[in-house]
Amino acid sequence: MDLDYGPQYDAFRAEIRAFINAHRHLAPPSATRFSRPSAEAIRWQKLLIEHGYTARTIPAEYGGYGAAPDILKSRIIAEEFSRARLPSGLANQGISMLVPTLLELGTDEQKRRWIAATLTGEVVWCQGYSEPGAGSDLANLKTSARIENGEFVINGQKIWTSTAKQADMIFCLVRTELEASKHSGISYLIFSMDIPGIEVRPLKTMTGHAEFNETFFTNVRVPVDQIVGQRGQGWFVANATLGHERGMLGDPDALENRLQALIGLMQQESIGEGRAIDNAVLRDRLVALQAEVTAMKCNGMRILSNSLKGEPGGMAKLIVKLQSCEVAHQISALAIDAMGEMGILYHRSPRERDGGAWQWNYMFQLGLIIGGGTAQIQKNIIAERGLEMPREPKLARISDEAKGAAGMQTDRQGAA
Amino acid sequence: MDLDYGPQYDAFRAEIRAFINAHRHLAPPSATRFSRPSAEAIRWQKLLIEHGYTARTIPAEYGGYGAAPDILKSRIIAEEFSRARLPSGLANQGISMLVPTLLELGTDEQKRRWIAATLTGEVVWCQGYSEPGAGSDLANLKTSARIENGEFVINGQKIWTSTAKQADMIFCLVRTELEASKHSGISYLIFSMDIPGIEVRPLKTMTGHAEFNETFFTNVRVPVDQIVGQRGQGWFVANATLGHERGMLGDPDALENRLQALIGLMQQESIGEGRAIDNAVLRDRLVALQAEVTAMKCNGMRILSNSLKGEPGGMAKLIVKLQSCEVAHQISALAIDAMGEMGILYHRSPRERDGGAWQWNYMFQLGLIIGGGTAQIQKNIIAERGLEMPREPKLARISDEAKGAAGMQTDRQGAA
Amino acid sequence: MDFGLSQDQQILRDAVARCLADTSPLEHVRECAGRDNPLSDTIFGALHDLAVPAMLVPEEHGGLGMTLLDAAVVAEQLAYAVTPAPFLASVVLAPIALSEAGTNKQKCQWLPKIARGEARIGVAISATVQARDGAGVQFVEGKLSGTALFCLDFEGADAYLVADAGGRLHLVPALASGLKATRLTTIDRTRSVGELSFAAVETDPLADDGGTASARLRDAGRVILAADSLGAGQAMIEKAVDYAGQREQFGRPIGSFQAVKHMCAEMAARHEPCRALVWYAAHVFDALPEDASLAACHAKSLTGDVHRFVARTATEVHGGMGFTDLLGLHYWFKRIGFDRQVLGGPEAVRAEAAALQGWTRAA
Amino acid sequence: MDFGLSQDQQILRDAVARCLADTSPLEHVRECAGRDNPLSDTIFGALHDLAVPAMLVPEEHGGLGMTLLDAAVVAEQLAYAVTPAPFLASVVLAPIALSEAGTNKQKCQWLPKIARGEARIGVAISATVQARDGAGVQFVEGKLSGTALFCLDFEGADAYLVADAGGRLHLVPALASGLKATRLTTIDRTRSVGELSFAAVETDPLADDGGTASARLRDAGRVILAADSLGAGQAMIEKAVDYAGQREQFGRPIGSFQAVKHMCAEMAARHEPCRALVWYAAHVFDALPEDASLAACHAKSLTGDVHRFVARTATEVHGGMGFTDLLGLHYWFKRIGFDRQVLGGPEAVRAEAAALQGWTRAA
Repeated sequence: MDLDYGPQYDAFRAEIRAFINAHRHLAPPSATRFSRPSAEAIRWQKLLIEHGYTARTIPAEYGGYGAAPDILKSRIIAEEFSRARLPSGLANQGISMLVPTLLELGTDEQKRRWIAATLTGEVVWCQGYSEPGAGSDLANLKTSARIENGEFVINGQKIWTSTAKQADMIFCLVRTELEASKHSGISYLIFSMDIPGIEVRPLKTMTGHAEFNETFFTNVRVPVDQIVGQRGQGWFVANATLGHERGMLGDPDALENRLQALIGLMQQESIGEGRAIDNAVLRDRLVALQAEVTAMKCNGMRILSNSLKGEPGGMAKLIVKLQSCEVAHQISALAIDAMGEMGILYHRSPRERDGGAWQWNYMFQLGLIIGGGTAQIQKNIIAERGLEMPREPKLARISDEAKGAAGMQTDRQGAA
Repeated sequence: MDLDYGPQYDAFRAEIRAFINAHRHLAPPSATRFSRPSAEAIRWQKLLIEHGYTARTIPAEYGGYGAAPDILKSRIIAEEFSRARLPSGLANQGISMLVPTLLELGTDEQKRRWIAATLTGEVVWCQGYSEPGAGSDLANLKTSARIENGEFVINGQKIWTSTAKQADMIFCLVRTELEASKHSGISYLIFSMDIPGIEVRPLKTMTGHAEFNETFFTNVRVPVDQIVGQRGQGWFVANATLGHERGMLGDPDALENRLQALIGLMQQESIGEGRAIDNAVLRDRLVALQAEVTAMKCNGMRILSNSLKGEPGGMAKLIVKLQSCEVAHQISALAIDAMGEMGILYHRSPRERDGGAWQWNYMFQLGLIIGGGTAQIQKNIIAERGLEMPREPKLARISDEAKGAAGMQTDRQGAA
Repeated sequence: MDFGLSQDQQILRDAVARCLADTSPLEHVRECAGRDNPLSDTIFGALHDLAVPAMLVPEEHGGLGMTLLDAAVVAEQLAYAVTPAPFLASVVLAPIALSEAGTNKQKCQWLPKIARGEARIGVAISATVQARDGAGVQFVEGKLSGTALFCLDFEGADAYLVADAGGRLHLVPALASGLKATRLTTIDRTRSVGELSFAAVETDPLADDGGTASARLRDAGRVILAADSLGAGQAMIEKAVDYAGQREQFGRPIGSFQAVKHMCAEMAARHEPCRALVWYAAHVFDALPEDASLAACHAKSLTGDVHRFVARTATEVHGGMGFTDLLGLHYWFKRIGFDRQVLGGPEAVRAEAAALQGWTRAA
Repeated sequence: MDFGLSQDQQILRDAVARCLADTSPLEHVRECAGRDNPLSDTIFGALHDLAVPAMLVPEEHGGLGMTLLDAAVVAEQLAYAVTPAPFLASVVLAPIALSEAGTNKQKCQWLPKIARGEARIGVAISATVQARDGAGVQFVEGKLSGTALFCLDFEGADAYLVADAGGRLHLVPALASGLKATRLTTIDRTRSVGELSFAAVETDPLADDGGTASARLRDAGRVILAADSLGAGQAMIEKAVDYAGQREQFGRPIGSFQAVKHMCAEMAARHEPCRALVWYAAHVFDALPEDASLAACHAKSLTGDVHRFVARTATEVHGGMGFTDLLGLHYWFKRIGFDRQVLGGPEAVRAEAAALQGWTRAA
């Protein structure tokens, strides 16, 4: 056990701190969650790439910094920008999911054409994976692409396409081999959101905002070479990408920031003569959450160490998403309780605290827990992969007629 | 809404109080849970029957008091004896389950022979329903009775036979029609525990006590007329009895008594200069449990009123068992926490509180929650009967070979 | 002895339920929730046809002289239909306050109008529970100064009932000079709240009863909020069960999966006893006033916790669909959120319950 | 940077695990648990062969000079096998106390013997956490009077370390005149505790350090109890998963039912982060002493709550079989119950954590 990063890394950390002190005036204000990057944000992004604080390990020929992978340095960068409350570069699905996929499975031309432009924020992507009837099982997806005159002709519907309104491009899973078995009939296409036949409808959620969209495709024509990986291999291409998803690692810094904000809130919020933190019952819940957050931070360090050693993350990694979401939700719940009646103010009300962030978080985190059955899926993964428990009995016994009918039923429900 | 019982019932209540004042010196000390009734307890039981405070509605010809059913009077009796902390007569499975069954489905000879003797505590019964492999599904039971020379010859094993060591007699479900479908091959037999071939082995639980037994039958010979109801109808006979089970109604008085004991404990238990109840966090949990208990008491009154009007208990009734067990368990958990380190004393340790009752309850109530999958079954009942949710798909699809193999596997596990 | 609703109460419940099924469908709720003033005149009109505004007004003042249990029965239905209509303050609390502590003149002036649906009074007593942001109203030399937060049934009120720092209630016309009224918006767009700030405002005080009346209002308010939570929870459980019965996955309704079934059963098991407790708390408010405060605390805090669990779990059963706006499930979710916090969250209310029983040592 | 066990620690862990698999099978645990003195000489002998008693004794006194993290690694394995052996007080706390606050004479007298497994010291510091039943020991005119509850590793101790009311530690031989030692029995029959009553007993005090050493012992004790809880929880989860994979109902293993699977997943999700937290708390005890108390509080309170949940849920997965004595599952259940309460339950420990951070206002 050694919590020190060593002198080389301490120097690296000092260097980042110096950079932050010198440049923090250039940092863009925190962006609305799903907007296009501002000119300021793009300048900041380019500055960070230049110094190797983002896109660090992406080869220079594709617009990255070109450093050798160093998990600790990446970790230090994340820690320092989080501590300084500055954006550590753009974080969008194009960067977190498409770029790693192209690096791994794209053609050289695809890499050259898209990676640099994506990294700098000039091209914005959205993700087209989920469908109303295939929330918990991507293999179930129905959006189809038939070939006609050297083009894919796409019809169908995607949901939870978060940045579809702002995006220039989409990376999208479609079914190209209708007769193939579930997982092998899927292809991974990339195409412009400007093609005729694409309609984006905002999807309002319980938070009152439209953080997501539904995206409809009617005879959308895409050249056959706009495919990543082989035809029918899209499921595996996407899975390679899912592995890159940052969320899988959880973000202990984010959890720590929420906790610190909660502590601050409870020290400020007054109840009669006292403060919220002076209430023993609320304080007990606060300390309990602090222990949970500390545990998740330690768990994160453990995963990091395993990665450094090239060891698998194991159970420590499998539980991160489920547990982080739950702890984050509980932090918001306590904040609301600590505010008393003020806890329900929202929609830019007078006296609202922190711009309504606590209620927004409370609801959005619940969305993350349940979205597409996430908590249920996470529990299945933990049980089956982590604990090696038996899978649900195969459904092969259900007749194919029943399956067909069920599928339609599902569709109708999903679109309701 | 009317919480008053009315003058007639107030008078009845006054009469009971007078009786209690006059006779409380005759009441037996609270018995160990599973012992044979003492001579004192039998005298007390007879006194109560004579006054109509127990066996109240059982016809006088069978040894009861012979009053017309009056739910309110029964309720008042229960309330008053509970308040006075006196036993309101014998409570055993013979009285609560066998007697109602005989009254409904027994032959006249069976009624005359067994009811009075059971009521007075002269004959003690045990129940032979559960089996190791048939915990959550009585229809699965395997103890068999073949007919040979005008006798049933019984082989098999029962579990959770609580009073088997003390019992004179057993009422027992056995499979008499091996080839019949699951529910219709069962018969309800009553026989002496002195018959050769019966072996009772104490079943120790996590509490450290043997509150239950396992009972083994090896060629136990029982005359064919010792059957209640028709051959092959035992499943329905037993189900009629299960409806009589007191537990289904829950016992809000018991919950209230546990809560009062907890309040007393928390007022006595010192932590440094203060008392446990002065700790805001523990007190918050106490008040939360008080609200739960109050709700269960109100729910009990609601069920009572429904019965008075001849209306079904509905959801209010279906949830009682699950919810009462859980609240009782939580009461014990808080008591243990309030005692701090003293909370784990047990086995007649010096400084142990209340004879270790809190820990015993904590564990025993967990046993009630899980025993034979009770919580799971209760949840299924609430979902399927109360909320009319769809049942698990029928298992008819599983081949009979698979079923056979599974059954054996189950058995081996059960006996492990 | 009869622990349950009378036949009249059942008729009332069914009539209100039918009325709201007609007048408060989800589309109308959506429309109202999008407005600055969500309170629906159509619905209030229909409730008026059922004489709801007259419920708690004494008969001698043109009302029906009904009980808090009757009001709780109505509240449950209002929440079941996430009704954007004035009720808690204007139909329940104001008539109780005026009847119990109003001067004769106040009674004659206001109660008949309330009964006829012609006057609505907002109520601001939250400072008697917990003073936040330094809120509080001082009554000095016959005038009110300070701030009262969380005035209930705020929009369209003709007057406000406000508790001062001593707990005494005051009636202030909406147009009084020196009074500034500011809308507050909460997660729950089916209710209307606001804050009132007073700069030496003339007042018409109710009886100087040492806070008795405002304490009664707090009890009544908590019971009605608990009843509201009950109705919203009932709706959410039913919706979850319905959805689980229709939505299919892997070729069968998700409601046949054990995990989903058990989620629904756990909701029902925790929710159902709340119903009897709310009835009890409402009943003793009139029938056994000495038990009213404790019972109100129990009802408020238990429903607060149980229905937070129900709101989350029912949403989870709906999966992603529950998170979107499409089914409108969030209206009930937020109504429950509102009920939990207003007039004291569970922890605050339990602390009061402990104090009522002498369990809290003087510090 | 390496957050995890070193290779040496992994070797130690595996060696102890193997040793206990051989020497502490369930039959032996049952046998010991049935005795008045449950502590097993066989097991202690085997642990001694692995030099466990010498772990925390400094090298200059014949020990191995290992860290609390090493001890936590061993504690986890001891709990995994519900081992009835002395450890917390005699192997961990006593050497720490003597090293950090003992006189030179005390060190020379006791530490080598402890390292060789020839002396065992019980430790009674529970009054520094919460004084129950008026317990407490006064140090007046060079003599000890009063009562110390919950002396750990009680049976067979050659001497006891006791904290007085000022937090100063005292070494008292088991046979000291005026000392009365009484066995206490708990739900957990694999540990040994007792109470000590002193009637003007001669004492050999450790440094008068204002309670520093006893506070260190409290921290160390909490970390080791947390590690114990972790090991017991790990065993219970594994047992539940195994049982669910073997036990069949309706023709398939119950572990394939979603409801059972999710119960197991929830246990794992809450249990796994505890491991990293316990490692951290153990590590900082030696490496970052200023963070040690808070980390110990977090580890103790989080494992207390998480493993109460695990103990119950794992028992539920076993159904009726988990409630019986047949599989012995309750030994782990009770071990977790013991770990939760001793040296402060979760609420008490969290209150300390709040105070450490200045979150508690002087009353």
